[in-house]
Amino acid sequence: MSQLDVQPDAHSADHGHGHDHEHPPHLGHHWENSKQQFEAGKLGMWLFLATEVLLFGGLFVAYAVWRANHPEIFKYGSQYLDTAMGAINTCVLLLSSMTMAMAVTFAARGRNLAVVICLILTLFGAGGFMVIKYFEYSHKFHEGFLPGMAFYEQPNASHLWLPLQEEAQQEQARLAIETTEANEAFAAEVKSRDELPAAPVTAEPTSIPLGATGVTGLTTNELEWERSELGIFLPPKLVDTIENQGPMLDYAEHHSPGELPDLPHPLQDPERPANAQKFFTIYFLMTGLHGIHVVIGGIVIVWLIWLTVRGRFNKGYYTPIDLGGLYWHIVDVIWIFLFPLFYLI
Amino acid sequence: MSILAEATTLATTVDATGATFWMPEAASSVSGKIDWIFEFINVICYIFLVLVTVVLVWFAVKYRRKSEGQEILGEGPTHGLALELTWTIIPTGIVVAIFWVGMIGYIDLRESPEDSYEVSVTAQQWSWAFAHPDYGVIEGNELHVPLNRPVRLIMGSADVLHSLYVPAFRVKQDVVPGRYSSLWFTAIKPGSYQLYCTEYCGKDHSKMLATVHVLPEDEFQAKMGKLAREYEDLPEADLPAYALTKLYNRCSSCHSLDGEVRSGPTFKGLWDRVARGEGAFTNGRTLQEYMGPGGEYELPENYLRESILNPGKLIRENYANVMPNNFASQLKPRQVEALVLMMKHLDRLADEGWIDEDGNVQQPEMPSVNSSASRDVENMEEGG
Amino acid sequence: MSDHHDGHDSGGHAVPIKILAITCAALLFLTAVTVWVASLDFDILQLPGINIFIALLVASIKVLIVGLIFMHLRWDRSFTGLVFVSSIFFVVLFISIAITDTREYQPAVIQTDSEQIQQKIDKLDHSLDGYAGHGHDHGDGDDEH
Amino acid sequence: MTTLELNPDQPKLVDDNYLNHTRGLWSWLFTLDHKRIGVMYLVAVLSSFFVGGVFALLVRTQLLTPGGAIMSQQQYNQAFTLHGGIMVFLVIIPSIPAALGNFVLPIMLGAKDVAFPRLNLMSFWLWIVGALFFVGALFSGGLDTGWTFYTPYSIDSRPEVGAMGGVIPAVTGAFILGFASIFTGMNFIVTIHRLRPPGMTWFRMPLFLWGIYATAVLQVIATPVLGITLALLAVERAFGIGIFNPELGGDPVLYQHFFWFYSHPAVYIMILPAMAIISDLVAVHSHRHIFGYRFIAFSSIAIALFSFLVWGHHMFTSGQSALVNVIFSAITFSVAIPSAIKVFNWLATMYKGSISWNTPMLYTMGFIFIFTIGGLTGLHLGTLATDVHLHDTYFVVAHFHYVMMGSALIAMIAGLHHWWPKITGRMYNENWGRFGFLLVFVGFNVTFFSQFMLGSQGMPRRYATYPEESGFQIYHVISSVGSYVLAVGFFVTAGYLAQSIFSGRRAPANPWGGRSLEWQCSSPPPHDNFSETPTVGDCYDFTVLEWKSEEEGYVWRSDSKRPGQESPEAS
Ligand code: HEA
Ligand code: HEA
Ligand code: CUA
Ligand SMILES: [Cu+2]
Repeated sequence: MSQLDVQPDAHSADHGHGHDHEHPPHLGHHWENSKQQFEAGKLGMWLFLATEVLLFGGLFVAYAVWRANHPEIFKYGSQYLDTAMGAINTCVLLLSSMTMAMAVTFAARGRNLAVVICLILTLFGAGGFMVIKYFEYSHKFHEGFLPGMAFYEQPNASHLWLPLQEEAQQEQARLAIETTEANEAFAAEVKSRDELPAAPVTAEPTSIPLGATGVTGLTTNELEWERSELGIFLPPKLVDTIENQGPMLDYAEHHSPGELPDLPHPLQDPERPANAQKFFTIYFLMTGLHGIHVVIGGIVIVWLIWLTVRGRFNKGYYTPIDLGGLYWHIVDVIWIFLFPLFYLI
Repeated sequence: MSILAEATTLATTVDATGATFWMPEAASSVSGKIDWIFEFINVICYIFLVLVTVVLVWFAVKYRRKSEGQEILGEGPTHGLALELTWTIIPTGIVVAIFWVGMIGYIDLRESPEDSYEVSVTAQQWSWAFAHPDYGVIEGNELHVPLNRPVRLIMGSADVLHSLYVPAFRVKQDVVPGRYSSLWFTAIKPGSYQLYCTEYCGKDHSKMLATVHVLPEDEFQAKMGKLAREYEDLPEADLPAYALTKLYNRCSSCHSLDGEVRSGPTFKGLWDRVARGEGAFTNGRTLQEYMGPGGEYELPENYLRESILNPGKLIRENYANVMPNNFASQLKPRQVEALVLMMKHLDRLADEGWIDEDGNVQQPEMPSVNSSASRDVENMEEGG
Repeated sequence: MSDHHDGHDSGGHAVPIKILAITCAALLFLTAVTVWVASLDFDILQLPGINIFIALLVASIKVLIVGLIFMHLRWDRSFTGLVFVSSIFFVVLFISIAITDTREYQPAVIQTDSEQIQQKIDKLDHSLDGYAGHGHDHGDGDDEH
Repeated sequence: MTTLELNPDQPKLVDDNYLNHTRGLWSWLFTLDHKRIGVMYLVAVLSSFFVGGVFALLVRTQLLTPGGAIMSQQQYNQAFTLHGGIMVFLVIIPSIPAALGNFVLPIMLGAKDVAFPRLNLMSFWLWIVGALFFVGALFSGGLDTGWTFYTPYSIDSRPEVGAMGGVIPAVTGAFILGFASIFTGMNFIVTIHRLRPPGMTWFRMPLFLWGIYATAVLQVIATPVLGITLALLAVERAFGIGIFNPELGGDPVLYQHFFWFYSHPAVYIMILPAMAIISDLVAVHSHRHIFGYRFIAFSSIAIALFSFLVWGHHMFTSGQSALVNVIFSAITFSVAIPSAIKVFNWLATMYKGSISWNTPMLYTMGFIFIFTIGGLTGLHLGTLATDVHLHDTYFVVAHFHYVMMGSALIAMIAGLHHWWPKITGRMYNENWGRFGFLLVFVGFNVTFFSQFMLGSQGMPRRYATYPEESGFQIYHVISSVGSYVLAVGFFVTAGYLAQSIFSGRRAPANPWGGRSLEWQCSSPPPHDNFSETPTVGDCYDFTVLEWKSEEEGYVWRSDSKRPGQESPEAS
């Protein structure tokens, strides 16, 4: 090496950029050595985990704000979740986390067979979790505990603004539309003015919800548009199926006694708090996003198994296993919070 | 201290309307205070801007590199704690002062006096309705308020976000669907002031304008009395013109007068079509099936009336159910009548010059129709 | 801690299997604890929200354990820990300001049936009294597992 | 030996450089070389800037007359939405970090590449996909929500009164662009932490790296929140989940919290790299050691951290509670202090310097002037009482163009000129450069200073038309004329830069006299960045350099000692 390579702060001179030391196949050309590459990968992974935390963080904020302002919705909704299932799933994830950590340990010791076994066990954990989740979800779907509009009811007073004092206004509105006399009077008035032939007035009194000012709940038309927007993502057949399932109104028929013995179905429950559907919305959003992560985690594990079987790792290099493990643990960490927040209210 | 003095002088150099170099005319009790804060910050900004610019230009010129070959001497310090502290602490002090002044001013803006005169405001795409519960008056896109009396607006939105802004009063507040927001001001100068919607609310956001008329107390009372009886007092013959000039502005963003297709059917020729029972609905039936003796609507008038008050009932083909269905609570029966008559007599109104070729309402000129009442209204506003 | 490496090239840390097993046992135990605590009724203490507080506390402890042992934070550079902690910090910051604000402006929000809400919660609590398995009974929650 | 040995400061004029190391379109599109990725980003960003600029000119032209000169309301709404959206998401956020930063960061650091070259390439391709989605919104129904996507307008899909159909494609695009930005940020943090060669200590890094580092922290922490916000928005629009939609019990103000939690830090994602560029340029072109290195470095970090605490200042009139308003107003001002520190340190750097009046330095001085105005008007907006009057008027428009266009983008252009010789290996024509600067500077100030006056007089923003009697027209006309001057300025700039690629003088390794490591490699740099291992020293000590007219560039001074050497290297 030339004199130029001497760095002012370098404690040893052999840290130059020369290629004069061993360069294993897994090592990128811009790295000094495996350790540097590993540490960089690890830091990168942690930064990625931080972004995952903040991604979920948004949903936690939504949850926290709604719960702080409307505890009743959460109290009500969580009864319909099965704590036992949640608890079992928690245990499944914890155990799989352990097997994952064991895989890393074995990898560090170079025992690849043990690594494969641990990874397969972890994969079972991921699969088990998803199977249980599938049962939970399908049960919810089946009973119509759906996110979004499922239980939405047009609020009677709603947010919609009534400009005058409510009573006076209702009175006025009633006068304006509802009474047959008004209709008759109107016709008479107009007739007298324009000498059109008189005719008996039989117009039916109409009744519209007074609060329903401006934009109302989902009208047929709006559903049409909703549908068209769904169409961007889903094939029309699926959209139709979704739309035609409706809010599972025939719950009563399929209701299987013994599952939730004392609980009436929300749609038939007069005690249901306003906006109860929100609990299920947030539930599905958060556990759904988490579920996606579990699936991705599963795919990563399969990939790791494949690499291990192909003998890509050894004592000195097993970075992907370590990083994949970190990812798997964050999936666990998030579930650790989700479980009490939804099931243990 | 000199900064303060200067700020005060600047803020007080106003023209007759209360406008300064930066600010528009000032017409509310808080305007002066806000302008003062604004100028106070301005003065600080001027000082720092001048400082920075002068130093920048001075150094750039003084230390200009004469030629590339000039030797690099490396003079001047590379750090200096005293300097760093100076330019940390001084700005800190200044921003604390600015924050404080601004916060005090803001608290004044938020806390409305006890005895305010209350007006209910409904914002919807793209018009304003102002209701005076005390007088049973609802105005569209115009707001009359008393002079020198605190006025509190309680606002709600029927659809999306809007924001009520009167520059001359220096007040602004978003109108949020799903909740009430409020705003108060005391107008201190009679006159008419522009009101804007300043939260983007869709296509015609920039047309969602209104005017605030500030009237002395007695005129205000008289005006309210008049508005309350306006429709009742109006001669029958003036009803169509009245509807056209006073009510149609809240329909205009969706219903044209010249045949142009907007969100709703055009009013042009509407009467004839309805009278002939033309037109189909989204439910697959035609108007014909509803009209005539024994039908749901005996007369075209009944159909039109219901279309105003309960627009969601029957939706015309190729149109969507977008019309607000709260007009029942905002229009008096006689106003509905006036609107129906307006649609009926649109051709006559056009002949008389109320509507120009492009379908615009010619409000200022009041041609042949004997509209004493409306003219009074105009006079009143000018007098105000 | 950053220099606590066991020396092989890749630089990871091999945590003994025994420690991992103990950790997992502790986590499972804490899970049981939190399920059990959730089924208790703290009404006598007059502390609203005590259940959720305990549940979150236990969850935080669990996360701490997972982070320190399974995720090797205990043996890592402290900067990695900082990354993790600060991400959580920003979420907490966001939550606290958002809650503060939404609570402050609640009075302006148009409630559909606010007077009835409290009644409903009360009623709900009572109706759940006899129902085991959903975390609101006075029983010992034995049917959880 | 060869002359190279005689003159070790001047690296070999390698004929094999990153531009011609491999050939063919493929070798560019799927390159892992950070320099090529940077160049591709640069091309992409500049093209987007022209598209955004064309929309800006449409906006300005429309406002020449009160009734609107050229467009319908709805077209105007789309024009400003796409203008804002393109400029923010496609141009200014990736401009400095992803384009220039990618190019120079590893070289400045003395590394061969960024930590994760594949991730880097993926970031670029995500950008492309995101951009296609975003602009695709125009063709899938149009986008007219404003760049803020405020609910409930943006989730109202009724054709006549609600937002147009492009919302979902656009938020999908912005979501993807967000991940492009996150990956860039992650990559840079890891690169700076783990790829600093020995000798490159934290406080030896050029200030550019500090600024990029602070930016990267923001990108990693804030951007995921944008992701989830937009995802929620899309789900809300498609399925009606009732989180932001008041009709279903949702809360539109909560949406604004979500949006600004990202988007306020985002404005510092734009300005921090700009300040980073300026910190380096002001020293290099003043040929003078930077003043207050540590203060500038730490103020970047301080800005990054404070910026997470002030998002609510965009919501003073939104219905946010008075208590939270006051808190946010107070914290907002805290960001002004580190900014002030930077401005004063830059000025102090010029003191007793030897200031070249070349194009990069002119842009740098332009930046300091414009940023001072833009930042100071931030004070009017941060003050509660005045923001009530100024919010959502052209005052805000003027403020953010002063800081985004006039500062962030101008800094980017300064950096572009500064590194142009390094990137392309060619010198542009200095006189045209100065002329271009003049047009841009004058045009810019004419365009946007008039908007301050418009705003404080009460002209609301996002208005396709304005009342005739308001008296706003004259200001609008001035502003529009200014924007045409600006356009000519950019046209000129694009012209001489393009010309230089084809017939520009060959650039020396170090045309300006910079000392950070990128000036130690040839222009353009070789594939692996350094044919010789560079030497790390005090990158702001310019006294060791001297002008060499044969090279038309700076070289190591014959009588000065190089770091790491015992005695001056005699040649
Ligand atoms: C690059 C982008 C950028 C930057 C750097 C800034 C910097 C600042 N901004 Fe700006 N801002 C935007 C981009 C930016 N902003 C955008 C895009 C919007 C509108 C978004 C939308 O609604 O569409 C906006 C809107 C906006 C608002 C909301 C206005 C409203 O909608 O009502 C506010 C309010 O507080 C604000 C404040 C500030 C402040 C205090 C700073 C400070 O950081 C400035 C600090 C700098 C200085 C102060 C100057 C230098 C200092 C000196 C010369 C020394 C003297 C200083 C003192 C005495 C203090 N900005
Ligand atoms: C970095 C960000 C950035 C930049 C650089 C700009 C640049 C410009 N902006 Fe932009 N602007 C925003 C970000 C930006 N803007 C944002 C975020 C909004 C808010 C949007 C919203 O409300 O949602 C906004 C809104 C906005 C408005 C307000 C619209 C309204 O509220 O109604 C206006 C009005 O004047 C405007 C004008 C301009 C002009 C004249 C330029 C000029 O500086 C542009 C100059 C550039 C060019 C002129 C390009 C050069 C082009 C040519 C030379 C043509 C040649 C063509 C080819 C060679 C193909 N902008
Ligand atoms: Cu209503 Cu803008
Ligand atoms: Cu901001």
